[in-house]
Amino acid sequence: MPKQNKINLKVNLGKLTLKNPVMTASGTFGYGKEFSEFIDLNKLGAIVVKGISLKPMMGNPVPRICETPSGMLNAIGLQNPGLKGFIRQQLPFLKTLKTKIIVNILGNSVDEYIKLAEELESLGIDAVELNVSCPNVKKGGIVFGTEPKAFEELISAVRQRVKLPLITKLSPNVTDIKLFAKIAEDAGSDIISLINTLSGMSIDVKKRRPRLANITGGLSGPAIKPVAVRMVWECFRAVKVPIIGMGGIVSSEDAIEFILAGAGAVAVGTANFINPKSTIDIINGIKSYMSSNDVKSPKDLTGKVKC
Amino acid sequence: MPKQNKINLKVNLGKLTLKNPVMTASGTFGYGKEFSEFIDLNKLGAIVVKGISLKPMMGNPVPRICETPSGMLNAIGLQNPGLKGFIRQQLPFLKTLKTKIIVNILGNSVDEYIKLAEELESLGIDAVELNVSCPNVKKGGIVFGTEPKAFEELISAVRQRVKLPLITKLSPNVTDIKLFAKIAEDAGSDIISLINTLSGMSIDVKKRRPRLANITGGLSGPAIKPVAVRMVWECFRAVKVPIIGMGGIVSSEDAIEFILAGAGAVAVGTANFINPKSTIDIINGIKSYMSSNDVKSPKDLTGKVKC
Amino acid sequence: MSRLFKATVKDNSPLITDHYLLTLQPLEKIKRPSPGNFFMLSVDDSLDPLLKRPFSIYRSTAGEIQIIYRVVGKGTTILSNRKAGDTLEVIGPLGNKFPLKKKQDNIILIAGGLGIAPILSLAESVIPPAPSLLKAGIKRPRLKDKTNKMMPHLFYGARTKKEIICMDELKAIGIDPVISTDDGTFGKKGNIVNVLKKFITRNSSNISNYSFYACGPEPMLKALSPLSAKHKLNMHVALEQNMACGLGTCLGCVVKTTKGYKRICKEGPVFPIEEIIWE
Amino acid sequence: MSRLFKATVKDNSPLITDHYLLTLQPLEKIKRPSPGNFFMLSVDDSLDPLLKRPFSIYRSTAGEIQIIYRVVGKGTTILSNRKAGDTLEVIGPLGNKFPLKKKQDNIILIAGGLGIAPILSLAESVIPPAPSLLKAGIKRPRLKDKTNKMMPHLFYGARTKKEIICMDELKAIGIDPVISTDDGTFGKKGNIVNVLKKFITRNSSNISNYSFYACGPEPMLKALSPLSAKHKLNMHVALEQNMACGLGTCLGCVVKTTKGYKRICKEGPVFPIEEIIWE
Ligand SMILES: Cc1cc2nc3c(=O)[nH]c(=O)nc-3n(C[C@H](O)[C@H](O)[C@H](O)COP(=O)(O)OP(=O)(O)OC[C@H]3O[C@@H](n4cnc5c(N)ncnc54)[C@H](O)[C@@H]3O)c2cc1C
Ligand SMILES: Cc1cc2nc3c(=O)[nH]c(=O)nc-3n(C[C@H](O)[C@H](O)[C@H](O)COP(=O)(O)OP(=O)(O)OC[C@H]3O[C@@H](n4cnc5c(N)ncnc54)[C@H](O)[C@@H]3O)c2cc1C
Ligand SMILES: Cc1cc2nc3c(=O)[nH]c(=O)nc-3n(C[C@H](O)[C@H](O)[C@H](O)COP(=O)(O)O)c2cc1C
Ligand SMILES: Cc1cc2nc3c(=O)[nH]c(=O)nc-3n(C[C@H](O)[C@H](O)[C@H](O)COP(=O)(O)O)c2cc1C
Ligand code: FES
Ligand code: FES
Repeated sequence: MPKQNKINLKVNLGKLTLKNPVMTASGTFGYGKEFSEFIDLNKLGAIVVKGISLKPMMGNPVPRICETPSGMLNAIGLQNPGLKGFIRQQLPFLKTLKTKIIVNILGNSVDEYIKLAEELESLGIDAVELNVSCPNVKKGGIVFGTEPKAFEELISAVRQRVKLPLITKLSPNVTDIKLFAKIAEDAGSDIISLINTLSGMSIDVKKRRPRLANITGGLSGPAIKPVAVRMVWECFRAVKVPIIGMGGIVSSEDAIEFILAGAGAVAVGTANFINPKSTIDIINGIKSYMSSNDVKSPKDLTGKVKC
Repeated sequence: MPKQNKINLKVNLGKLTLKNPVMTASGTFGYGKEFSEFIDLNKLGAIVVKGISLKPMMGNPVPRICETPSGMLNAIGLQNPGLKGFIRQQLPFLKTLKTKIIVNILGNSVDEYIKLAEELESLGIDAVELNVSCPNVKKGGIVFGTEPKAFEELISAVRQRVKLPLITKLSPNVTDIKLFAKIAEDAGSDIISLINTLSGMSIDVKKRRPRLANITGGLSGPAIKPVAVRMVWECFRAVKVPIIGMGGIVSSEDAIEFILAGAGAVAVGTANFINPKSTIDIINGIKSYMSSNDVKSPKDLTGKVKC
Repeated sequence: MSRLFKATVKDNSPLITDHYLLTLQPLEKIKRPSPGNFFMLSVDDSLDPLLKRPFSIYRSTAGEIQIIYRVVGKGTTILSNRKAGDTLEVIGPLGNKFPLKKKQDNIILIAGGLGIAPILSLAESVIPPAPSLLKAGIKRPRLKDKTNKMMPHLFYGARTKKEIICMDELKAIGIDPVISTDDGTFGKKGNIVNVLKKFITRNSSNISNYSFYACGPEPMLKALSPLSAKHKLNMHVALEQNMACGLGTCLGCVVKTTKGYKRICKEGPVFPIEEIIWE
Repeated sequence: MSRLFKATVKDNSPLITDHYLLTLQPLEKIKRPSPGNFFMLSVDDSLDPLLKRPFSIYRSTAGEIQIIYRVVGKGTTILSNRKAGDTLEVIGPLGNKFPLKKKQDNIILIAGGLGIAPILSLAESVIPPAPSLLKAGIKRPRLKDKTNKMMPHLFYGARTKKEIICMDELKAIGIDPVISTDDGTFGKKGNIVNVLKKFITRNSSNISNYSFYACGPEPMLKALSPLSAKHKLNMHVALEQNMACGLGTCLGCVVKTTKGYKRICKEGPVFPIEEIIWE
């Protein structure tokens, strides 16, 4: 019988230490509060909150979401209360938690990202995640995430101004994800996270209209998992910075798949909508996988797929 | 009551006229024969056969396929009997059919593509489809499909040597599919078809091995439909050449979704594996949709999504 | 009393074409739902369909919850094939409820199509069902306001006679609805909003004593909007929108209001009609 | 007699832990399956799981087909929840069959785990089941070779006693198998190939009169390969591989042979063992 008590779920993502490798994916967990009735938030590796911009953003008209085979499209349009609103409405609650708080940030210019990162650092946030890859908003992140030069400049600029762990979230809508991973690493990103949503579209054939008011949206959920795992695996072999893997994780097996492909930690997104206890179920599942396979630390699994 | 008999399913894809807009996707219908016990092959808009290279190809070791949520990964490795084998073993049967025969071709060099296209033209094949986007084989198509310059040279070179309708099949594993659509159009491709499979990977967490011997494979099936529809819609607004849409079509609603997004015709792939009668069911479904919506020709639906 | 629970299908029977009454027995004690609340239901364990589906509470007693649903797509088709004994995962009760005034004088209910389900639930919460119904084993939901003496008026629109449901249940609480059908096969022909319009015109003098509660397809609610504005009605409407989480986290289900986007699953589904900005 | 048909679940009962016997009644007349053939089954109508799953024919009579399956993943879990009366879509019979010689003298059957299902099907095709079994309503499959007089020998390996199945059926046709279990809980302890090895050594003089048919997990078949080569046995094995189409079109299910890749669903699943190049 393997002994459960030898297992330590702690992971170090460079300077960022998490009590376990399971975090939430930005935009799928609100600011945490709504899930506290279902799970003990302190059991999470980290909470990554919904993307925050300097000024409040209204978001897109409805319909903003629709279901697709084993997936969903969303075009929320980055609705958020802005930095001040976040600090006033959400931060006090988050500050009471005993888990790492990571803020996903987005801006229309390098300056906005810098301001956000600096302010959040001064507030004691544990890490910021640069959302350079959200495919929903025409301005905002999109140019940064798929254009190597703008991408490099953004990360370098933010890096020079803050010390806190900097996570860059990669867009999968590119020809070569390794290229972006390497740029992020070279520009000083401590961690990369991937994947954001794949750009997609769905049409209601009765109405002959797009199912989303925004026409296109971001595809998430189990449907995209094979693409996400492949990208994590490619990036793991291309860079040395730790990787946060995500895209379609609904079970502990899915999470372990990402870890074997090269992820140091994983983020659970769409699954939170299906089962608000997903994150905890996944933590427990990883624990028992490690226990029955005599794995002492998640890092002993990272990138260990035998090819 | 709308009258069924007014409906004409015929579509013109430039010089290529099909009796209806439903064709088969290369690699998912063999060389047609195996399906003749289930459906009347003559009822199809066109048959696109499995990719053919100049010399026979062995293909990859097994496992070559695995299932993923609402999709499947394949790394067949382009196994095929080569041009001569195709001519000897498959062409005689195909020649007896009263539907368009399109041959998907692949090569390691521009010369190979040219030889294949010329020979097939001389054999009276109705069109060739350039497989420049198959993500399975490291040499072969992959460089052409994601590298604009090689892509342009290939299409131009083949175009100069053959008169038959030339279809270029686009890879979805690119940052900007419109760019490739435009290059294909400018280089003389009569038609573009999309999408080929998305590059993906799946890991067996028990064995800690990739589920495919080739490690990565091509993702197909309903899971990829939102990505495919989005790309067809983008290309429709970027180019004038007709578009063959595919990626996850399993029902007539799916087919109509592609047509509304901008496809002049559609190809059914993975669905043939699930239900060998899929193509015919889809043709009948399109017919009744047209009938109950009083649509006279599929072209009246092409690109007609109201955005 | 977690709002995430499993429930056993006790019964899942067709009411009329494409409409089913689903009776669920939660496997644990759940929070008591109020009229206007809804539940998110997993129709099965598969990844397709992926998301839970929202359904209004129709009726609830101690050990059971009932919903009425119409088969419109993939999820509801699968749901209609679930059999007694099957287990489903449920989140709820979710959302706000129809706000009843402390001293409720005159209640006007407006239901379009399946909107009758939550509206009936509201009606039953203000009037006790007749003993005959109680005898049949169906418990009357808790009376919110004991001082209420008035019978609610109900305006009920359906597409056609065959789609009119819940008439026995209405009878049991003594409600005799004004009915209209789009095709005139039952009651008045045409839109229920037009029928209501006449009622309001007739009673315009004391209309401010009335509280209006409406649930139905968006075009109906939209048509109520100018009417309500014109007569300064005290009206609440229950809205629908595609939902992913039902918990207020995905921001998918918003509606534009005079106070910005609000989440239908959280601040709603019931809103004062004058707040809604129809698109 | 299309090879694409719907079938009703007549029965779907657990045999032993995780193993089920599924009895299907095709809704139309189907092609008669032979031992070695398989069917592709849709476990449900959803897009997840997407593909049909291959299962060997275990037994077939006029109006029914039976398969034995083990729950190993998503598809077989869903299949185990299908109830009598449910309808499944099926393609088949598919693939080739075990080739019996015209004048069949000595048949040696080798089954590992669930490989017993097709092997029993083969055994029943060469020997009539005893009257007791016939009385129980189970029809004997057509006798291929009336001249056959010999009783096949069966070597049957299982992981543990509890996983040994079909013993009654074997008895009914008079077969008394040599059994081994990995854990020694029944029969000889260890690998069935080792047991067979001793038998072959003992009978090495006239071994060329025997025909060998094997079905089981790949490691077992692989272990048979050198044995077969050494004694120049006339051996056929039934292989498995992930399948998408079952029709020979996807090229997903190949096996490396001395004549290049062959499709297990089309040229197989039964191959002369000496053709296989194990990887
Ligand atoms: C708060 C709330 C309460 C509801 N109460 C009930 C109820 O009591 N009974 C009932 O039958 N239905 C109710 N609905 C609608 C019900 O949720 C949808 O009909 C159901 O989700 C459709 O699922 P499907 O998979 O069958 O359809 P899909 O295949 O997902 O879609 C089929 C059609 O239904 C529409 N649709 C999908 N989701 C919704 C949605 N959330 N709201 C409205 N339309 C939708 C789609 O746009 C599409 O036209 C309610 C919806 C909400 C938001
Ligand atoms: C010709 C043939 C005949 C078969 N006959 C039987 C039979 O009579 N009874 C029976 O129980 N099983 C049989 N199998 C195996 C059966 O098809 C698989 O167990 C089934 O497809 C697994 O489906 P799943 O969704 O439950 O598992 P998945 O979730 O798809 O996979 C679970 C595990 O099963 C393995 N697996 C998946 N597909 C296959 C496959 N085609 N062959 C072998 N392993 C697979 C996977 O690698 C994985 O380890 C046969 C397979 C073939 C090819
Ligand atoms: C409704 C929704 C909102 C999202 N909002 C954000 C966001 O604000 N910032 C961001 O970086 N990613 C956002 N994402 C992307 C997720 O964080 C995640 O990268 C993606 O959904 C893939 O993971 P999944 O398949 O587990 O959901 C959002 C995803 C969804 C479904
Ligand atoms: C097993 C398999 C083999 C394929 N072989 C080829 C091929 O030889 N040439 C090619 O251009 N595309 C090939 N494809 C891609 C399909 O033609 C199609 O572009 C893709 O599968 C998306 O459509 P679908 O989702 O309907 O399957 C193959 C796909 C599958 C699943
Ligand atoms: S459904 Fe997610 S916020 Fe309302
Ligand atoms: S399963 Fe497709 S070729 Fe065998």
